[in-house]
Amino acid sequence: MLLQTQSITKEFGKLRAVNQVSLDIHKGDIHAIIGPNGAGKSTYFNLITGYHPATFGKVLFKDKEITHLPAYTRCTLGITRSFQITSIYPKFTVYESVLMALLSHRKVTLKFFSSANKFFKEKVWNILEDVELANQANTLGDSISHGDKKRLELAITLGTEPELLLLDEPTCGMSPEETESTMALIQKLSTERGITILFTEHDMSVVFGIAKRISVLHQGTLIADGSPQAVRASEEVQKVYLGGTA
Amino acid sequence: MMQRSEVAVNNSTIKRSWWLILLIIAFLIAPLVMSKFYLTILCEALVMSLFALSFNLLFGYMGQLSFGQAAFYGLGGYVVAMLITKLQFNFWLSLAAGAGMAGLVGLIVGYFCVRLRGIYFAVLTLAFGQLIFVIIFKWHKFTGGDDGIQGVFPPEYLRSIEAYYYLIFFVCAISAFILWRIVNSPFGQALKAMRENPERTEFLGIHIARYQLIAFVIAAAFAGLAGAVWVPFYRSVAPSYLTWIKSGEPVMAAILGGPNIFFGPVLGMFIMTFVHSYILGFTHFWPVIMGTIILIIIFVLPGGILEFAKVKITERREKAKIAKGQT
Amino acid sequence: MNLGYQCMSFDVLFNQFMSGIARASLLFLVASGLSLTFGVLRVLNFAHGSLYMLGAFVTYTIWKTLLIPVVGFYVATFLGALVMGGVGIIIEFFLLRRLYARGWPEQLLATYAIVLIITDIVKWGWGGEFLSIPRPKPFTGAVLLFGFPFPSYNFFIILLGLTVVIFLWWLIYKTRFGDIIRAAAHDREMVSALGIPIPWLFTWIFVLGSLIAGLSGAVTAPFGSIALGMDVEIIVECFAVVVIGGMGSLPGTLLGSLIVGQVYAFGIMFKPELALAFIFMVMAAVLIVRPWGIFGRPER
Amino acid sequence: MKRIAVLITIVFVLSLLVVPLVMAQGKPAPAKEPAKAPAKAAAKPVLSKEPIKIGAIYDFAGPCYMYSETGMLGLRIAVEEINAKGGILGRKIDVVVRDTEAKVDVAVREVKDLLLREKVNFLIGPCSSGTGLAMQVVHSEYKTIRISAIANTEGQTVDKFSPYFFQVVPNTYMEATAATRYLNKKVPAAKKFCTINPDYEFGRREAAAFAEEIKRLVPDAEILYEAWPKFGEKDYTAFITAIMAKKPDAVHSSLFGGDLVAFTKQAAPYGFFEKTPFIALYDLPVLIALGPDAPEGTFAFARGDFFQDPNPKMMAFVDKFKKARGTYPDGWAVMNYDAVYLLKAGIEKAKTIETEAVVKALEGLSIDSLRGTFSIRPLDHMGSVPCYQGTIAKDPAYPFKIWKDITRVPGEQVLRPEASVREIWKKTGVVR
Repeated sequence: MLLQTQSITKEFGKLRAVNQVSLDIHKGDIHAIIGPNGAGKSTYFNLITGYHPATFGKVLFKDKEITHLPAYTRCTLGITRSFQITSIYPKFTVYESVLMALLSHRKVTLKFFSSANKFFKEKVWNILEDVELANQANTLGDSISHGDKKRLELAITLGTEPELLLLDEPTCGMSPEETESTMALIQKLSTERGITILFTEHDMSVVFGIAKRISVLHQGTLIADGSPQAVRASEEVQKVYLGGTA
Repeated sequence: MMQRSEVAVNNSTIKRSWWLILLIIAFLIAPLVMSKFYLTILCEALVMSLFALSFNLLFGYMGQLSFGQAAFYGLGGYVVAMLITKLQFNFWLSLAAGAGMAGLVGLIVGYFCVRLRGIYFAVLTLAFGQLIFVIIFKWHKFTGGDDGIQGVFPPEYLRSIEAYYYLIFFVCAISAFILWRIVNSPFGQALKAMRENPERTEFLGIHIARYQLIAFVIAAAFAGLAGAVWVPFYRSVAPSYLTWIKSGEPVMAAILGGPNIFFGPVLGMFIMTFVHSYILGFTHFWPVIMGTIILIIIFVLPGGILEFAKVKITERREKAKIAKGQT
Repeated sequence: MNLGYQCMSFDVLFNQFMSGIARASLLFLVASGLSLTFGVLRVLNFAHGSLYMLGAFVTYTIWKTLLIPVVGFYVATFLGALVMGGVGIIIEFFLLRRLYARGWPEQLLATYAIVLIITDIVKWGWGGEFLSIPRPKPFTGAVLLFGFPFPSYNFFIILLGLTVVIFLWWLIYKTRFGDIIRAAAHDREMVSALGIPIPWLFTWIFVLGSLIAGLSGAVTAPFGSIALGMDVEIIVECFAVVVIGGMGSLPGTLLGSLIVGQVYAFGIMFKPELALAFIFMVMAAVLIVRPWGIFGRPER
Repeated sequence: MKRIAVLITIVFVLSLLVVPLVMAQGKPAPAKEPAKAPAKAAAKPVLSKEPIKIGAIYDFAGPCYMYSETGMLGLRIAVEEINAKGGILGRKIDVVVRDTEAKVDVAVREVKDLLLREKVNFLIGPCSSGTGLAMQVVHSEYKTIRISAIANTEGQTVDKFSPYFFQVVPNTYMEATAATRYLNKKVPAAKKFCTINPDYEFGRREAAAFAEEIKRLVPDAEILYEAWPKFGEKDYTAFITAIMAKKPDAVHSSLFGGDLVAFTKQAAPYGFFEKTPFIALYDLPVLIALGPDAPEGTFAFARGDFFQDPNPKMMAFVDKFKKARGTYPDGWAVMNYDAVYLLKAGIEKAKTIETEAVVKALEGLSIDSLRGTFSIRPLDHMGSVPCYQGTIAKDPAYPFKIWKDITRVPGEQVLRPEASVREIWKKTGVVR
């Protein structure tokens, strides 16, 4: 069991965005969380990554409690995330952005004298080649296409060599071909690098093709959790999600 | 597929350092060529450039504008003045003590300031700067109050302007080199990352407040060193070294010269110091001339002189490449 | 230096309190203009102190040239404030308006340049001398309050402070222009999205701020004396007032000026050398605990 | 990126080599020889026709603005008179004026400017004691004589003594001692005092001298409260109410110039002057500025306004001053006038403008000045100049209030005795 949330809850004033969600994420899985907009998917992510403090409930990572740890400590344990609105370094080049992730992950950022650029050359190039951004290495973050930006953020998360990678709607705003290649890339990461991937999505077809396990959130509560087939079959999901008809 | 080696790595390669050597030679022969008076102005420009560089570590690279930097500059000066006049302390150790004390106070002040961002950071540093100014201004018995401290003499062999110029030059050159290394080190990259996108950086596992505090202490220490090296040259220190007007000078220099380029503030400060001393020659109305120059540069050269030059040069380089591409 | 605590009777404390109020109302006058430009436009406006100083000198000259007997001072104050409103238009229209798109450091630097320019205009126009206007007719003497004389001119300043409070409160909370200002204070883009011409709105806000600065400068002349350098002294205290009270909140500025005025007055009485330090300690404390001030709201 | 670096270098190298040379030519005063060695080694031939350059460095800001302005008037009249009679040693006198803005660091810079760029031979000024002390270190290092006609901190002549400094204005010890004696004579029963002095060198020294002298005159005297407004303060309300709360028997103050004008205007409505005997530096410029608001019956001390010493030489000077400037001369104009003539007497006795010779000539020299004769004490180069005290009163002859029952205390009576000077020198490490 890599990550476990025990009836984790988050309230914004009277609104209960996440309502006692208990979920287990197994090592090596590609686990999708689906649900209509406003189901609490992003908030759930924020609770795991420490972006928001939980109102109550527990988050366990490798059976150690991390509910009250600040975001940067959780990241050093191996949990990294991407954001719904792509969050990258506009004035850094693609190369520098990925290098930055490696520097901070390898605890090198407290070196004051050695030149930053002589570290981890090989690793950065490997990551760039994995996400097919090698030829953009020298362009600034804010002057590459939207799809490339998403892939750059993915590359940055890979830079921290995570065990658990949380992707918040990785294919949002992408063309079908791009969605296709991103999903293939996620598959490759999981098989080749053995990273456990947890991602949110609201497009059904994308999820069923790749996810090993699916959890469905509706108005903050977990209404289904299991293999794709089981989730597709459950009436709960159909009533809420697919509009009642199979 | 691009060759890996073609990546434009922006730190110094051997071929590039000939202009650096030329620059150092120019500074070394300056005392022989310049008149005594302009040598004093050059000393002032060098010390203030170090002060501006220390400020720019926070503004240009960390993205936070500190409006109380002069408090550390003046503090360094006062520590040296008190050690030399009251305890006849060793000159070199008191320079180090000045920088050290400024860094220490920077740690205390920084601890509170780094939790804030943008305008709040600027106004809190302004408040702390004025607080330190008022304490020194009103603590008559210990700091001499409004009159400051006079008779701060360096050792015998440093009494002449030329000798002290070389001391200032080496202290500033070495400090600039250290700051250059810091800015290009992994720590420097982390600072720039925080400026670009604090949220993303925190999620790479960097404790933003701690890194900004370290940067704040470094900036305070180098500002203190600048003050410490300046006071024995003018033989006296006064509370007006700590006012918010003095804190405004590095802000001006950085924005004039171009905060995102390492030498931007240095160029800005050189222009300001020489223009100021030249105008003083024939009129006391230098503020209005300085004010107009600032406004012109803000409107005509957005982002500062060097930034503007950089943009122009990269544009010309692009045109050249496109022209080459078409033929 | 002993402080003779035994004579801290009520009327002495009350009198020190009243001198604190006088200073607070003067501070409020200057700071209310700043709270408009700093609070709403989010411009770290150092030039506000210079507009205050220029207003004082302009009013002095108008008063000296006109020399109307009884009402001379009030006419001069009115005209002085108008002139400063005009200066506000010039500064905002030609300088600040082009900078709203740029970062706030550049705006700060522009206001800093204006401080340098106005300092020299005053130095060239009036020189470094101390000038002062004798106190206007009905407010020359003093009024007995609990057996202690209290200069009636301080009442005039307190009255003026109150009128400005009520005027601004009415303007901001009771008029459409006020609603727009408060909306713009929250979210500039949204307001411009609603089709309200933001540039003109900002010009009016800046002009109002400059007008109040001119008015407060004019009122200072009879209070004590005016001289080159008064802008540098007052502006940091104004920032303290606006920051303590809360940026962009009028009641905050009123509370802030009361706090700073009393802290200074009682500081002078009990620990004279630390009086100024107390103000900045309070400012720093508020910024640390509640950066957006007592009445302010956290920025988005 | 590399090309910008080249651009910067060229700009730097150019600015280092070309700009100063251009500036050197563009300088208003023609550059004489190249950089002169700091110690003016070779004594120039006595009769060379070059003008003698006097650097007048004053503080044209804040409270000192008034005194610097009137001081310059007195100085210029003396220079015009001397140049009309052929100058000193046949050489014309040039005056170069610099403003310290009453800031210590600006003062040091301006003195360096005068010494290195303008290459002046002598200095006169400043007004504020703080800037005076700061520049003393610098001009002593460059071995240039300075005469102080307004700044009078005892730090200049005693604590931080320099052989290149002379003073023709009574120092803080002399002035405060004389003023305290006058206050004690006027209000003998006063036991409980308050003081209000500007928080800088001058104010601190006057307050210390007052405390020392009042304890000698009234053993059980007690100072209830010391107010320390900042130099150039504008709002005294809080200080006034704090002082009145103590209900003192008398109040001593060394507020002067614009500060005193502001204080008086703010204290009047509180009935401060009716309730408490008060002594401060109510000299001619302040009396003119206050006009009808000048508080009658309040005590005053100053350094030689014309009405305080109406001897024939002074009255002749008053007529000349009124004809030339349309106003009456005050103590600051008188002392600057005396300073120029003291310098003339010194140079003529030494027959050269070479610093060491003029220093020797000035020591012990006595001159017949507007304020009677006084001599320069060789011990600490302090002129034995008189101090004046009086009480403010109306006088139909003048459009402003002046003093009545005026006392003139000759310098010799209030000079600090040699023993105590030497004792201070032990502490401050002056070897003489």
